Amino acid sequence: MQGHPAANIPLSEGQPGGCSVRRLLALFSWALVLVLAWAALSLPSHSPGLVDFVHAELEHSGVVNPVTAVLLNFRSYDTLLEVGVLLLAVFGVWALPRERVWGAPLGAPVAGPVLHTFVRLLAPLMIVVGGYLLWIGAYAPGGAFQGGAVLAAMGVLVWLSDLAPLPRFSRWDMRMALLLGFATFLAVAGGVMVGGGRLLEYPRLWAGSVILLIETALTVSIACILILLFLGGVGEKRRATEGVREREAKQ
Amino acid sequence: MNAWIVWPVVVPLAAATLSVLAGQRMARVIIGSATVAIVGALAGLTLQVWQNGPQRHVIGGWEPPLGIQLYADGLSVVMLWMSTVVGALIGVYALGYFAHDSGTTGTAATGEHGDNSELFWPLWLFLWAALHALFLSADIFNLYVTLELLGLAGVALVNLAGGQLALVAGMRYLLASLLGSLAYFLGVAFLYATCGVLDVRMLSTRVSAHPAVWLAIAVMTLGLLLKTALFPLHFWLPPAHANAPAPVSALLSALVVKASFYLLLRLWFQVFSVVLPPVAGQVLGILGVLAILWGSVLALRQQRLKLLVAYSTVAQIGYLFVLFPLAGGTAWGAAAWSGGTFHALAHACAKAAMFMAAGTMMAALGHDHLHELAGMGQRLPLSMFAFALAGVSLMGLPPSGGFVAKWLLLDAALASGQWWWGAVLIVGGLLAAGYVFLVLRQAFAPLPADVRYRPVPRVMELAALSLALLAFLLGLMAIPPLTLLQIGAPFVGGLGTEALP
Amino acid sequence: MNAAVLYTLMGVGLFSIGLHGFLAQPHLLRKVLALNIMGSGVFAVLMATAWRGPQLPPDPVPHALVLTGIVVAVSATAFALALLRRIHTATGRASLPEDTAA
Amino acid sequence: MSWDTALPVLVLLSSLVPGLVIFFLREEQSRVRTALNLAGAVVKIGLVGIMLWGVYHERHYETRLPLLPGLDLILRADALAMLLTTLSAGLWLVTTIFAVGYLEGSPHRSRFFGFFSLCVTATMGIALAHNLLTFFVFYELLTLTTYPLVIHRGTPQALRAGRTYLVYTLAGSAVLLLGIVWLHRVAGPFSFTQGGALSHLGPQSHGTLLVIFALLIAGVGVKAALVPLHGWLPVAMVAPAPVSALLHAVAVVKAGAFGVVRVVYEVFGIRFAADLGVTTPLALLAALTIVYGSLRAVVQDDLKRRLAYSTVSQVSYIALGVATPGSISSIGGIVHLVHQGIMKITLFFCAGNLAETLGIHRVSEMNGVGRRMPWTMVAFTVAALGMIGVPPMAGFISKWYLGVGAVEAGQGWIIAVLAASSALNAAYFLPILHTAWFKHPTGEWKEEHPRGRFEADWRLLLPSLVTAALVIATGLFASTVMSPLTWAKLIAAREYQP
Repeated sequence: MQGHPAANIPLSEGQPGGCSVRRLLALFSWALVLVLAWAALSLPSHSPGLVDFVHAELEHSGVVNPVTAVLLNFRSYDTLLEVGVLLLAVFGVWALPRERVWGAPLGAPVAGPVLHTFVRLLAPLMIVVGGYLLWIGAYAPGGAFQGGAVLAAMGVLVWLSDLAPLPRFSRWDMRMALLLGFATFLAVAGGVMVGGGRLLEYPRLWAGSVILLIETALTVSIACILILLFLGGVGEKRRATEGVREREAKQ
Repeated sequence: MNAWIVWPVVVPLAAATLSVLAGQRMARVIIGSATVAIVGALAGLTLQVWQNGPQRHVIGGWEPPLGIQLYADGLSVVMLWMSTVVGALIGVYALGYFAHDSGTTGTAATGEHGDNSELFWPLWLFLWAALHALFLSADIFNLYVTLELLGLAGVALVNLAGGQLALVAGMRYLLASLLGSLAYFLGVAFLYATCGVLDVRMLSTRVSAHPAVWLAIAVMTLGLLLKTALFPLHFWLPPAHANAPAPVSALLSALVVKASFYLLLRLWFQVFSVVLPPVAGQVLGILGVLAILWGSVLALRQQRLKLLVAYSTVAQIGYLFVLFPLAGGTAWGAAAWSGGTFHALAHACAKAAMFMAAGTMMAALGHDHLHELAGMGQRLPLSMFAFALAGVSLMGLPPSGGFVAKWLLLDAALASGQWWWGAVLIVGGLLAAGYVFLVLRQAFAPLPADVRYRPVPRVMELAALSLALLAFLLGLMAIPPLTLLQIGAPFVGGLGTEALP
Repeated sequence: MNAAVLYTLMGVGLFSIGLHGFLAQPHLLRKVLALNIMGSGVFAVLMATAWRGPQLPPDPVPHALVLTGIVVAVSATAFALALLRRIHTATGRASLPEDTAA
Repeated sequence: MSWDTALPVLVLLSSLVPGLVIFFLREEQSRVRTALNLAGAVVKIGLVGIMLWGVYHERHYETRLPLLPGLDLILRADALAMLLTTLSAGLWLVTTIFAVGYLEGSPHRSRFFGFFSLCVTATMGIALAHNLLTFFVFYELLTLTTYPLVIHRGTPQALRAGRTYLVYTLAGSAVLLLGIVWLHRVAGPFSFTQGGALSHLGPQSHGTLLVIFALLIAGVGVKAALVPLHGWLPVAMVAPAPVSALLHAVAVVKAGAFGVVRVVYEVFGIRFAADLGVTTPLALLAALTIVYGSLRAVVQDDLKRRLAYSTVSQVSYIALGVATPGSISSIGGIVHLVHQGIMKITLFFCAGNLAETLGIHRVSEMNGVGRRMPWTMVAFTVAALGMIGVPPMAGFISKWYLGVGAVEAGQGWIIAVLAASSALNAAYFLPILHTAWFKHPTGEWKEEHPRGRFEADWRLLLPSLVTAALVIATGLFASTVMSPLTWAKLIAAREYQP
């Protein structure tokens, strides 16, 4: 990788504390294990749980998969905020000082005809798999995050094998894609209140469709977010003034 | 429309999303209207709580334990007002701060500011939403998500400063924050395993003296103490708060540390109160005392203004924890409860004003070395005045909000017969006077002739002054918030100074 | 001793190992990894609570909580790694000053 | 809000509003500043006059504002309050005139006059406070507003003095706060009551009350400069002369002494305090302060330091009178509140006058100054003789009542203290008078200002002459209806009502 200093961070850096400190720490950790294990063993053998509540309401949730029902209906507020956390991570990465060196042709040295052909074959398949995962979420394990992750992996793969340039998220349409999931989710959450409903209270009959809509939007956004997180803020958001400042820095 | 309770969370989230999409000018309009909307919603919610008692909102129509509900009592409403008013004025300040900053980046004097200052706005809105979500949530797992939201937003904001110090401080803050959240999360897992519910109200009826519950209490408390930066877990706070951009320092010191404190209050007094032995409160109180002393002494020894203010935060957090040993009794519990929470409120206003004033001076001078601030009273009289007024509240002198808090806590300490807590409050006030006047005396020193000085936007000075005035005069309008705090409080009645039998 | 207890014990073990690593290792990357191990420990404890015996269906709520937790952990880890790279670029080190001095 | 409830607030606002406006004036707007100051002072005198008339005719002026649950901020014009408000309002006007002349052409005048007005506002609040909470609020505001005045010059010496001032006053107020909160815990909320508010408490709480009394007196004793809490007062002399005048005569020291009066008479009540056995220790402490302050004053060469130690001594006459049981002593103590103020402010005006006109700061530099500045020295002489207790000056009245009171109470040792103190007063004032009037000038004075029409700037001279005239008038006309003595008798009579 390009010989950039940040590309290889040696793992041996820093000296672990002195011998006595280490011993103390080890002692502490063992004590912690024992205390935690004691508490763990004291747990009731059958935790009461909420399974009965979930199954009692599952038919009204709009989906069959109970996990999806919890994630996108019963506890959809958690998921809404969780998407917020994802977005926040992206903003946080953007807010870091920009790194200049990790340039676009990162994938070039490893790219070759075998890889290219393989990725060309794989990419459409991954799109199908991602879509499938999104759809199956209503019935079986799967959903927006899983689908989005596969799509993001495809994006990274395509970029690493130098088949296509990175999308530029300073563009308005790419930002839309990035924010689409959260915006849709939020719009639904508040929109259902217009008729006097409560936050995130989907209309019972439409629950399935609403969930699918949200999940579709989320899949797109999560794919974008994961790609951006993979990049760690490289190659993004150049401002007009920046080139000037880089020249100044070089002088 | 009577569901005012959801908008303090939804509006800033929506505004954050829109502001990323919109251009710079449009973003200002969006943020301004969002602020107005939040204030309006909060006013509606306050009225509801005032008239009808605590408010609930069952999200999605799924009653707990299956679903999540929002819950607002007097404490939540007071905290919401705190974060809304302080947050909004910090926003006003930031307008001037970043305008001033971007006009002058590249000069060596300002230090290496990041070039991403427009990201302040969505991050600030996310932080706001996270605070509001935390103050309103009644579900321990949902609270975990809000904690993470808050922590990430806080760290991202610190990094906006961009320099080497800020990056390292941000990393330390991030690690501490994540460790705290994970400890809390482990507690959530244990509680779910024992009680089978996540709703705060239901939990309070199901917790029992069980090893797993004790462990959950221990790890959750430790995690939250780390996030609140109570001595000796405060190590991450001073560098993070001192090296962040001034509006961010204000946000973190004034509001973010209060969030985990609030959560601790909720858990201790509304969930775990039945199983907690009194000695536990004493332990927290002792840590609070140590924080007051340690933070104040270190504040006295600082050479940099912002570090001084940051160590003052470490000390002031200590006051909050004096509440715990005092809130045990019925006769004085209400005074301790009100005093502690009112202190959070007063400190939020005062500390934000202080960091803003310090930031203004730093922006004007290009540094914040304490011994080179001479004559700032003539250059930036409004900022110095704001600093002084905020300082009065930190010292706990009348008629400031800090005074009311100190009075109530002192009252509770004497009523409970534990006068030593009161003695600490008094000593802490004197130490605070020590470090505040360390700065203020510079205002009267003669102005050196050769100091480079850059004019700063007036709006920065005015925003700081408004908050400082609020902190100073909070004591004169203490009755409404104190009355609000009684709504849904674990201690009913008994507030006041009626004689002992 | 059933499967759930085993999972719980594994979870608390992972949590402790992670915490030990977090405290003992000065390298920031190791610290971030240690936090992830701790997180996995919590996930394991939570997953174990879903177990309701060999015949009954598992409790879906902990599954959902863990999924949410994973997403949060992913976000935090990605952010921490990006920050770590900037620190390494800016300071030439990948540890906090106080650990390097020790 | 009716006129009767608004009046106490208006009295405060008449100095608060000009003060706040003055902060925003530019340095060179001295005419506007002076006009605002004088207008405020005149309005205040008018309002206080109305209030005085009303209180004399048994009207009640009271304002309340809820501050804490169950505790209000109460401002109320009672007889004792009127004594201090009238004194402060009157002396504020003359001090303002003096300060305008004294500070002409010096920097930071807007800041100075801003805090100056706030300081008077705080003093008014202390005077009108009708419970301990209100008293404490304004007591602290006074600390905060006088600090900038003490360090006004910004020199390292001034900053050091400011630090000493803060250490003493803030520590004192911390102790005071503890006492107040504790007392509220023991006794519940109460207002100042003539004859005391605590006599209903049973003997089981007497031990606690003793401690609380000590805390309260220690708290107000710092500002009243009771030995050993007086250390800040001589150091604070670095402040400009008008500030010293204010500190010693109107505001800080007076606030402390006033606090002693309130605590002994209207919180504990003199009878209850005597039953508790706290009056004798207080009287002893006051006597010690009187003698110690005088002894220290004798050896000072710096004129303002000598006056400062004189203040330490003289203010404790008030505490002494208050702590001696018997209505006659009370009259002496209370009336000295006013008399000491008038006399001491005259002395400080004269000292400032000498410093500003001729650059004289030490007694040893005063040889023959009476010829160069006869009017100033006449005023100084009148006040000094008053301090010694020569009839018919104001000081004589105070000492007379204190002495007769001591006889009435059967406390012969107080007579001895008074005699010793008067001798010491003479020992440190008469040499000054001798030096000024009878010695020959040693050389040319360095004229700080060109000689005006009078011996000094009229704005410096007029205030000292006015207050000197008051020193004589309060003594000569002590038995007339509106004299301080009559008010003191009224207050004492109510305190000792059966």
